[in-house]
Formats: sequence, structure tokens, C-alpha cells
Amino acid sequence: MDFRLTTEEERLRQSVERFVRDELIPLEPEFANAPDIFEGTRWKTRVKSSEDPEIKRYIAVMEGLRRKAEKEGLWHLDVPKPYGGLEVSNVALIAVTEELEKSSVPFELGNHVSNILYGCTGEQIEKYLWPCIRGEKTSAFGLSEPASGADPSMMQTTATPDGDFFVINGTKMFPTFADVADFVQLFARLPGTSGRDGVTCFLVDTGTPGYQVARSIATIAGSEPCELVFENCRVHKSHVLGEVGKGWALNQAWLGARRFQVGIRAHGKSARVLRIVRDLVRHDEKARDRWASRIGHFLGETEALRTLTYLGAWKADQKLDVRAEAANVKLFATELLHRVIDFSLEVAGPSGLRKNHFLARAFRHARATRIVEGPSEIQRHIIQRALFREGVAGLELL
Amino acid sequence: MDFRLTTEEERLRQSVERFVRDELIPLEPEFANAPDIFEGTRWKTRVKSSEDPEIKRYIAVMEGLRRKAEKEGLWHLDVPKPYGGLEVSNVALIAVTEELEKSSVPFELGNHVSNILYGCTGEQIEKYLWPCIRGEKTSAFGLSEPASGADPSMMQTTATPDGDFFVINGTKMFPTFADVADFVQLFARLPGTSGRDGVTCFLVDTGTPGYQVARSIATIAGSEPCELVFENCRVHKSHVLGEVGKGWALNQAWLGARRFQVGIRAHGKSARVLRIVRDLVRHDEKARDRWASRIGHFLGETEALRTLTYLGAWKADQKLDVRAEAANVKLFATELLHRVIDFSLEVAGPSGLRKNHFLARAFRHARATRIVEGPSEIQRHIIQRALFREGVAGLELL
Amino acid sequence: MDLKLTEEERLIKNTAAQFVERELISREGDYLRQDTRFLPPGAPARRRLQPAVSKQLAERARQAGLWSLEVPEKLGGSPLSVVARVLVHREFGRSILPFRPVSIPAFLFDTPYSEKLATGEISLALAFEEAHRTGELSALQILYRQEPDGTTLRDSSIFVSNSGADLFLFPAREQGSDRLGLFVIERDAPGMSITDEVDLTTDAAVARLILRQCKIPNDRLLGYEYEAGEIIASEQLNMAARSLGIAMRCLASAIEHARNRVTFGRRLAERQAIQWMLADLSVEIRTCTWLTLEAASRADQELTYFEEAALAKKRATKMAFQAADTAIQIHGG
Amino acid sequence: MDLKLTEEERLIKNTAAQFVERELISREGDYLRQDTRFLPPGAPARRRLQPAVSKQLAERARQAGLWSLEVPEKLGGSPLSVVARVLVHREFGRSILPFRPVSIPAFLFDTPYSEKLATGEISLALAFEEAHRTGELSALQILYRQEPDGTTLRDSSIFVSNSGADLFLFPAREQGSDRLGLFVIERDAPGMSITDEVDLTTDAAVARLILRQCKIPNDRLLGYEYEAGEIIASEQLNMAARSLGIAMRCLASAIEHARNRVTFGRRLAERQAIQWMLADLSVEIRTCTWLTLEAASRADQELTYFEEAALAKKRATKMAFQAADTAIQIHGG
Repeated sequence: MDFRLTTEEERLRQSVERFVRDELIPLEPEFANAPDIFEGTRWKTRVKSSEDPEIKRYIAVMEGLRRKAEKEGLWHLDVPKPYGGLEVSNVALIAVTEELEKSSVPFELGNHVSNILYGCTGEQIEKYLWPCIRGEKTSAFGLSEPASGADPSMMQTTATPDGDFFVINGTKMFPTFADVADFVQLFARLPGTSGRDGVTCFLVDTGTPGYQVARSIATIAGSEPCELVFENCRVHKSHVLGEVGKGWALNQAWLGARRFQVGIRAHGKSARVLRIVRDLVRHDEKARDRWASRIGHFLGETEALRTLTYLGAWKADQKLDVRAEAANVKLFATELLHRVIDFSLEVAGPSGLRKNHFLARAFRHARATRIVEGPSEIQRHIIQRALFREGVAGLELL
Repeated sequence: MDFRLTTEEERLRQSVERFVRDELIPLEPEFANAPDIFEGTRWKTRVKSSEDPEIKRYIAVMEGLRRKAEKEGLWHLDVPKPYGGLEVSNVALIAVTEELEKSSVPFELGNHVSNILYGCTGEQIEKYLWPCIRGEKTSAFGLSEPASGADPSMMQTTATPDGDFFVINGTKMFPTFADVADFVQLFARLPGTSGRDGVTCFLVDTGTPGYQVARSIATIAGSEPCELVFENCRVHKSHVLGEVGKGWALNQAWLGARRFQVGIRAHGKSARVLRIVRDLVRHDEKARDRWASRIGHFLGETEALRTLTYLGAWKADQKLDVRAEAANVKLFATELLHRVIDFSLEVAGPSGLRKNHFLARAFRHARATRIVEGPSEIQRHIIQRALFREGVAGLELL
Repeated sequence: MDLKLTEEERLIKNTAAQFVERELISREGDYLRQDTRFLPPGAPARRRLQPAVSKQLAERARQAGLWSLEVPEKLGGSPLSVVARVLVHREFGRSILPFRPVSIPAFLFDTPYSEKLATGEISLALAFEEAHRTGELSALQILYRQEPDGTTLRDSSIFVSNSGADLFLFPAREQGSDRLGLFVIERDAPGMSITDEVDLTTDAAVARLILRQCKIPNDRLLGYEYEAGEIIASEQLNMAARSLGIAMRCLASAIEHARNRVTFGRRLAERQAIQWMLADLSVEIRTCTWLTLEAASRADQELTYFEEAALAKKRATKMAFQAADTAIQIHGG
Repeated sequence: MDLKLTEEERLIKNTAAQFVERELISREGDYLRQDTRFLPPGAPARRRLQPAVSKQLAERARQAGLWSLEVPEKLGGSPLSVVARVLVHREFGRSILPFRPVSIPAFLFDTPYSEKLATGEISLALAFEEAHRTGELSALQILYRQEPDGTTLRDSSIFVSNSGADLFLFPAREQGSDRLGLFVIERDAPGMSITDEVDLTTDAAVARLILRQCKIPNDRLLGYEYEAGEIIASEQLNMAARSLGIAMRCLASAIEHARNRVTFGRRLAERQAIQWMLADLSVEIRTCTWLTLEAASRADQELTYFEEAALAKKRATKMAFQAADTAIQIHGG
């Protein structure tokens, strides 16, 4: 049994560690006063179009960081090799993210490429995949509906074949930033199908007639879900991603991608929150004695989350079944982070509630993570299902 | 809205307060070293037959207390007036118990009379009820079976009518102290019945042919459940308590009796445990700072339990539906006490685990209360059922 | 013991409930509605109640007898019992509209401000943040020294949440002693200023009250430790009561959603996980309801109630958070 | 990173699992069986493993290579890696029989006791209660002073749990300095006695080790702070490992019961409340399993591991309690 990174992974981790030390940490004082929106992913999308000079200045800093990272070969880490990326292991990606999370500057290495887009074929590759890899296009993910979420049998949006086209009708709720995205990965079902069968995924360009983003909705988390309306929207069959009728599997694959990142992110953020709490009580002996054991407890929880995350990533690299581990990490990570931040607000008092305060931002951002991408209830369900399927054998060593 | 006791209730409370101050508190040093068995109800039953001189000495002290309490008119508090008792209100009984619980001496006012025995008629009154009121007889409660608990449909013990007799066959698990009881209140079903229907309650004397107590079982709580076997045990129809086929309602009534006592007992015990914890850290400033806020938190929980308990008792006195309140109090009381004791053991360290130590005893005793008389899961079920039946109206003021 | 509401209590509670339903809940849609279909690229602005709406609501609340709940009879008010006040605040807690009856401590009605406070012409803020934060009077920053020609306040900077008020009530410690004094200061008093308002996550704001070379007339000292304790306890009861209203609303909404929402072929209400979240929440609400009422009832009977009020506030505010969190989870999950 | 067991690790784990199944679990019925059909009227006696059984088990464990896991090669042992040792203790944790491989710190094998310890002829107790309790060396009662003719120990009274041992290892603080010394003392050393054994709730017992005018040879000082830390960390890993075994057994038993038990027409396993209790427990077990193994692996790689071991122990022991508590609730409810 060996918990160490491989030499190659370790070398990558050290590069990122250096990058964080040399490039990000020095920017922290500046970002401590950044506008509220520099939490979550809002700054990468809608805010890019802001004319506010202060925001433009921050965006310019981010662009500079991006160029430096690209130069050091730290950009396309999780892009497959055929597309010019490093295609690093899950474990390596966790190690990289762990380093990045040591800084509070909200900088990520690489662009967000929805993993299912690697299933693009033919012209789709030039039109959707490459621009996403290069950061020229962004996409929204159109699955949930007013009455359906994780349950495919409730999906009501239909795609009716009509010659070489499909005619799409229905409403999608909550694809984030769809109003500023270039296209949407839309899930709809063929007429007369039910359950998982017949669900098909389409790549629908913003501006396609019959496709309208009705509104965007403010949330405390800074992510902005939208309402999408499709009225007799005609989409050519060349826009089908993967196979007709096999779209539900794509959704599952999307959920499964890099699913241990949530663990190491929560680990990093939790550690940073606890550092702030420690700083708050540092000069007050009574406060230190009062809070020390709870801080210690949460630090221990945070380290436990780290161990669990690496375990999951390693199992994923071995192509083992990681459904239970992934649910484990998602549940542990999001619930822990919530408790850590709640605790930090208790220690910080009212000043922690200031809108721009790191803790207030962290709170707003963390709350959503207990719901999105499978709420805690679904995670527990997955865990118990595995438990009753495999018994304690699922917890045994390999 | 008025939270005060009536003048009469207040007078009774003060009498008990005096009794506790004058009679029980002075005995505390002596009882601090009492044998392990002086927790729970073991000393009232099996231990009475012990030849151990030390145990006999303690029993004699208890008998002395009983005589004093009888002299002061503090004995038959919850016995109905027709049977010479005071028949005090639920609220008054809670107030009395609150006073008694201020002392760690395990003394209770009055004998345990199973409330359903007040349904005795004819000769049953002389044979079972009066001796129980006078403390001359004790009874066991024979409901659960190896495969059934709270669910009547699983009950398998049968009572087959045969002329003026019923022939009883089956096994009962866990009636406590049945081996030293004088009779058992036995529940069995008529042949061919199911669910609640047909369940009948019998008063079966110890020694009746065909009725055998197979064994008693040691538990950490000091209560000793027994296994009862009935093999063609013939019981005359005059031993039916209440109506034939209507026994399940008796079980419900039994569960409902004085159901708020568990709240005030847990309140008292929790307060005493927290007093011990406070004494433990009193002389150590660092420990005080470390534990103070958790002690304060638990004291607050304990007071909340008290308020909830009085509310329930008052509603019961008004003959209102208290199913949700009772479940509330049972759940809150038993789970809180468990957490308080667990916390106290954390503070006390290994010495709290000594078998005779108050905390160790309290721990063993408290664990069982989360299961017996409806486990926490059943209580939550009752609460949610009321909630979905009545909505928030069930929480509104009256 | 009689835990039923008295007729008066029931009456004021129903009045408050109707007011909240008709005047506040009915306006929530407007208040919450997003101004634009698409969010602007900058940081979102703080939501506020329009001043005209605020004024109108205050007027109607006054007509309904739900405004200055403590105004004494000599000033034309009909002061409520503490229990009744708690019932009113509990109803107001049901609405997310930032509007509630102001609380004016009784002893302020013996000051020259009394009439204007009673009519609502001027408003009052409690600047007790420091005392709340540490719970220790020794930690108070503001020191005072009384001299024949006035009271000198040491230069200080404290947080204040209702920064738009005309009068500020705050505790201070006497220089060289342990005595605590309770002072009132006018917004435009020399040496006093309000600065640095920042938005909170809660749609409220917090600002700093700065004292620099500030000297005030001696009659601005209105009370001592007990009065300060009373104000704190009274505020705690109000907060506990509001929290109950918040929680009841959240619970009702969660129950309704759970009854209607179907996932994987079953209603959420049939799932034990959901049932238990709500069962636990209801236990907490029932507990806090009666803790709050018992503390209020003790206050009415002139028994000690500061600790009881503190406990009710601590527990009820946590409960309100739990209620909102649970309702969000059930709606979102 | 490779989290699979190596061949050696798998081998020793399987050996231990078989031993526990065949020799320990098979004896549990006898061990737990109540002596009489009806309980006696007095206080129940402590349960103990019969000395003959204990001895026989030790012999068989030694044959299976599961006894002194740290015995060095020069004394005929084959010391295990820390990971392997953890795997062994985890298996032993599965049985409630009070029997486990003894742990003997490596440096004791350089003392005259080495052979007898290796053969199991004499036994060793760790008297570290004081150090565990406070976590602070400054709180240690026992002070020592080294002189040319021997080491004087200050009169003291400390708790010791394995009071039947022949040798006792304990930490002490040097008089007038912060230095910590690690000493071994024989049971019958002059000035040393064991008294006041009392039963614990756990079927174990605790006693007092009393030192009165005790002077021991200077060579009984075996190490300093680092060695004491190593012993503590090593014990913590053993406890964490045992806790894992306990929890796995409890979980397996709860799953089985939940699958079979029917109430109100449904199996417990179909109830979300039960499912979630067990799901939460399994999360905790998975977490503690890997915390423990990671700490052990760090020890093997000679990285710092004291903090990791402490965390694993703290969390795993709590988890074992939770596991037992949950299993009891599911069986009883």
C-alpha cells in the first residue's frame, strides 16, 4: 500500500505549487477587496461583458495569469492527448487542485469543457469542441425541467423527428449562464418514449429560431440559472450528440466526470476558512481556549475529507466502480464545508456577514453545493443502495 | 397565558421540595457508594431478595423513606381518589417529579401500578389492583414477542377459547422482572384474527400451569427482561382484563399513561450530570474555558426539555390530543440525556467509566430509554404523521 | 397553569396575522421581483422597501394598533403585555418584507423625545452590537465620565445596524468603575457621526457609529445596568418571536412542496428522509415557541426573565436558520 | 499511488481473519453465555476470559505468526510493517473476545526482558493514562531525578489499565526540566505497588500504580520524548484499527438484521431512516479506514505520522461507538 504520488504526478504538483506561491499568493491582498462577484464562476461568464473599470481590471489580471499558466504548460491538464492536452490522472488533478486551493484567488487552470463534448463527431468537433477547449465558446447544460430533476421519467421536453430535423418543444429550468452561452447541450425525449429510453442530447446554438432564453435568475451563490423555452425549435440531426435515444447515459457520464474535484475544493476552502477563524482568535486567549477544540475538530474533518478524496480519485483511475465513493465524497464535502462556514460565522460575528467578506461569500456559494449535481439526499440514497447491494464487502480493502 | 402552578399544586410541590431537602439530600453521600444495582428499578424487585447485608441496609433505608413519605401524605399521588389516592394532575405530578429528581437518591413516591389495572372489575380488584397499590404485588407486561413489537399484526401468541377458559400458546420476550413478579398482563390474540382486532389482555398468575418464565437476561441498564413461554396454559375467562378482543387499546392506554414523566426525569438527570461536569472542571481554568460553552448549551437544552414537558402535561390535563407532544418529549428527552451523558464521559475521562460511578450508571441506564416504550424512530414517525395530518396548525397556539 | 391564549391575546394575534397577510405577504411578490429579465453584469444591488411603501405600512400598522407596542396610555397608546408583543412579532416574522413594529423602551417615554417617538416621527436604533458580541460589559469600548457641565464619551467606533435612525441608544462603561450607563444620542449631536455603511448578506446594512470629542448633556443618561439588561432581553424576545414566524412559514411551505412534488414515482411526503427532517424541525419549533412564551410570561409576572429570554433567542434564531435551510433543501432536492 | 494491498499484506490479513473467525468468534457464545437461567440478586460479576483459554489462544496466535508483531528477526520474529500490523488489529477488532496481540515497543528488545517478552512469558502494560488524559507533558505527576546510584521517582499514584502485567512502561518528567523520560519498572520493584482495582463498565478494570520511595536502576530509562510519542502513536493506530474491526462487525450485523426484520409489513432495509443511519455509518467507516491506513503508511515510510495517528484514533473510536449504538438501535427498534 503506497499513498505517494508517482514521480511525474509529483513533478506536476510541484509546478503548480510554485505557480501558486509565485503568482497567486502575491495577488491575495488585491483579491480580498475584489467585488462580490469574484466568487464562484460568475466572473468567467456574464461579468466578462461588464464595463465597470474595476471589474475589467480584475479580468485583465486573470487573463495575465492564464497566459502565464499556458506558458508553463499548466493549462490543458484534463484535456485528452488527441486534443493537445496532458490528460492527467484523477489523482494528479486532485493534487493540482489541492495546490490551487491553497490560495484564495479564484483562479482555475484550464477552461471548462463539458466532458460529454469529447463525444463530438465530424463537424461538431470544429464547431463546438475545439472552441470550448480554446475558451472561445461556453455551453449551458439543459437537463432539469420545472417538474423534473434527477428522475428521467418526469422529463417532458420532446424532440419530434421531422425528416432530417427534430422539432423541440418544452421548457428547461436552471441551466446556468445560458443567456451568455454560445450553445446549450439540450436533453429531450422522442415522442412515445418513457424513462431513460428515448432521451436524446442536442447541441443547440444560441439564436436558433424557436429557442429562447426567457430570463436569468439571481441566486445567493452567484451562479445564474436561466429559464429556456423551446417552441417548435427545428434542429438538424447533425446536432445530435452521440446516438439518438441514448442521451441519458451522457447525462450520467457528465455527472461522473471529475467527480472528486468537489472533495478537494471543499477541503481547500474549508482549510482557508479555518485559517481565517484561527487568525480571528489568535490574539484573544479566552477566545482561543473557547474555540480551539472545535477548530481542531474541523481541521481533522478536513483532513479526513482529503484522504477520502484521494482514495476515490485513485479508484477512478483504476476504472473501478466509484459510485459509492463519489457519493461519499460529495456528501461529506458539501455538508462539511457548510458546517465549517456556519461555525466560522459564529466565531466571526456580524462582520463576517458583510457581503464582500470572504466568509459571507463562501457561505452563499457553499449552500448551493448541497443541492446541485445531486443533493445530499440522493448521495445518501446512492450510498445505502451500494451498501445493501454489496454489504460490508464494499468497504473492504482491495 | 399563565405558566404558574395552581395554589394546591404549588403546596404539594413545596411539600416534596421539603421532603427532598430534609430526607433525600442528606442521604446522598451514602448513596454515592451504593452498589451498582441502585440505578433503575432493579433494587425494587429482584434485589429485594438479596441476602447481602450491604444491600439489605440500603433497602431498609428505602423502606424508612417510604414510611416517612406515607406519613406526610406523599405516597399515593397518582392513585385515583376512589382507591384512596390523591389523583393529582399531570402537571402536579411533573412538578413533584422535578423536585424528586433534584436528588440523586433513587427514591420514588408511590408504588408502580400499571395504569390499565384500574380497569380491573369484580374479584380482579381485590386480587390484583389493591395489592399493587399497596405495594404487595408486582406485575410484568407481556406484549412483545421474538418477531413483534409495536406492530400488532405480527403478534403470534394465541388465546383459544375453550368453554369458560382460554388456552394460551406462544412466547413473550422482554417483560422485565417477570421472574419475580406475581402476575403478568399478557396480550394474546384470538384464533383467526389479525391486526389490532382480537388482541385480548389476560392477568396470568405466576405459577399457573403451562406458564413458565424461561430465563431472565442481563442488560447494561439493570432492567432484566425475561423470556416467557406459554404452552397450553389454561386461563379462566374471569382473568380477562377489559373486553375480549379489545386488548390492543389497553396497550395504547398503558403506553399513554404519565407519558411526560420521561421528560422530567431526563431533565432532572441531565441537570445532575451537568452539575457533576461543572464540579469536575471547577478548579481548572483552562478546562472551564474549554467546556463552558458546551455545558451552557446543554443546560439550555435541559431547560427547553422542561418547558416542553410541562406543556405536554398541561395539554394532557386538558384532555387534548397529545400524541405529537408525547412523541416530542420522549424523543427529545431520551436523545438529549444520551448526548449529555456522552459529553460528561468525554469530560470525566476514564474514571467516569468505573462501574459504580454515577456517570457510568447513568449511561447504561439511559441507553435503553432510546429503545423501550417506542424507539426514537417510532417517535419521529408519530411526529411526522401528525405534521402531515394537521400541517403547521398542530404547532399553533391554542 | 393555563397555556391557552386569553381573549386579548387572541385578538391582537389575529389582528397582526391579518395585517401580515394583507399588507405584507401580498407585497412580497413585488418586493422580490427581479427588475430586469436578465441580470446586469455588475454586482447586484441591495433590495430595499421603497420609502413611500414603508411610510404607508407604518400608517396602517398604527391604525391597526400594531405600531409602537410599548407606548404608554398617557401618550395615547395601549401598551401590550410582553406575551402579546411576542405574539405580534411572531406574526410579522412570517413575512420576508423588511418591516416590523418598532420597539421603544418604556423609559424613553419620559424624555423630550416621547411624543415624536410615539407618532413615529423620529426613529430609534439600538447600538448594542458590542454588548451582544462579547456578552461582557468589561469589553465595552465606550467609556463615559460625568461632569457638572456634561458627559464626556471616549473616542470610539462601534457597529450599528439601523443606521438611518434619528436617535441611538447605547451602553457605556463609567471610567474607573464597573458601572454601566445607558445613553441616548441624537444623530446630529456634535462629535458623533455615522460612516462606512456596508451591505450585509441579509439585505440589511451595517455602519459605524463614530464618537470623536463627543460631549452630551447629562440628562442623556437614561438608565443603568438593569435597564440595559431589559432592553437586551426585550430585543431577544422580539428576535425569538420573529424567528418563530420565519420558521412556521418555512415549515408550511416545505410541507406543501413535499405533498405536491413527485420524484421517482413517489411524493416527497412519503419519503422518510423528508418526513424526519420536517419532524425534527417541528420539534424544534414547538420547543422554541414555548421557551419564548414562557420567558415572555415571566416578564409579565415580573419574575426574572433575562436568562430565559437569552436562551429563547439563541435557540430560536438557530431554529429559524435550520427551518430555512431545510425548506431550501426540500425545495431544491 | 497504489492503495491495493501487497501480497504480504493480503496474506497476513487473511491469516488474521481466519484466526479471528476460527478461534475467537467461535468462542464468543461461551464467553457471553449467562451462567444461570435467572440472574442472582446481587451485582453482576465481571466477565473474564479463563486463563487456560487465554494461554491456549496466545499459543495458537504465536504459531500463526500473530503474536508479538514487533519481535525483531534476531529474536526469531518477523516484524510486520505498520500497515500490516494495522490490518491484523483490524481483524482482531471484529471479535468481542478480550484477546489481542500484545504490542511491544522495539526498544524493549534491547533490554534483558527481550526474550521473555518475545516468548510471551512476561507481559507488558503501558501506563500512559496521564499523558492521554491531558495531552500535556507538564501535567505528568511522576517526576524523576537521575543520580549516579539510580533514579529516584517522586511519590505518585497513577491509573493503569492492564494491571496484571509484569512490566510497566510509563513516562515521567525530569525534576527541574522539561525533559521527558520513558521508564520501565517491574511489578515487584521496591516502592512500587498496584492497588484499588475497580471494574469498568467495559468489562475491563482499572487500578492504581503507586510509587512510594521508589528508586530504580538507571538503565530503566529507555527513551525520551520521541520514543514516548512513538508508543502513543503506535497504540493509537492499534486502537483505530480495532475500532474499524468493531465497526465492520456491527455494520454487517445491522445490515443483516435490517434485511430480515419485518415491521408493519415492510423490511427495515426498505425504510429510509434505517438506510440513512447505515449510509452515514458506512461513510464514517470508509473515512476512518483510510485515515488509519494513511497514517500507518506514513509511519512505514518514516514520514511524520503522530498527528495523523491521533486523528485516526480520535475519529475511529468515536465511529466504533456510533457503529455499536446504531446497531443496537436497529436491533432494538
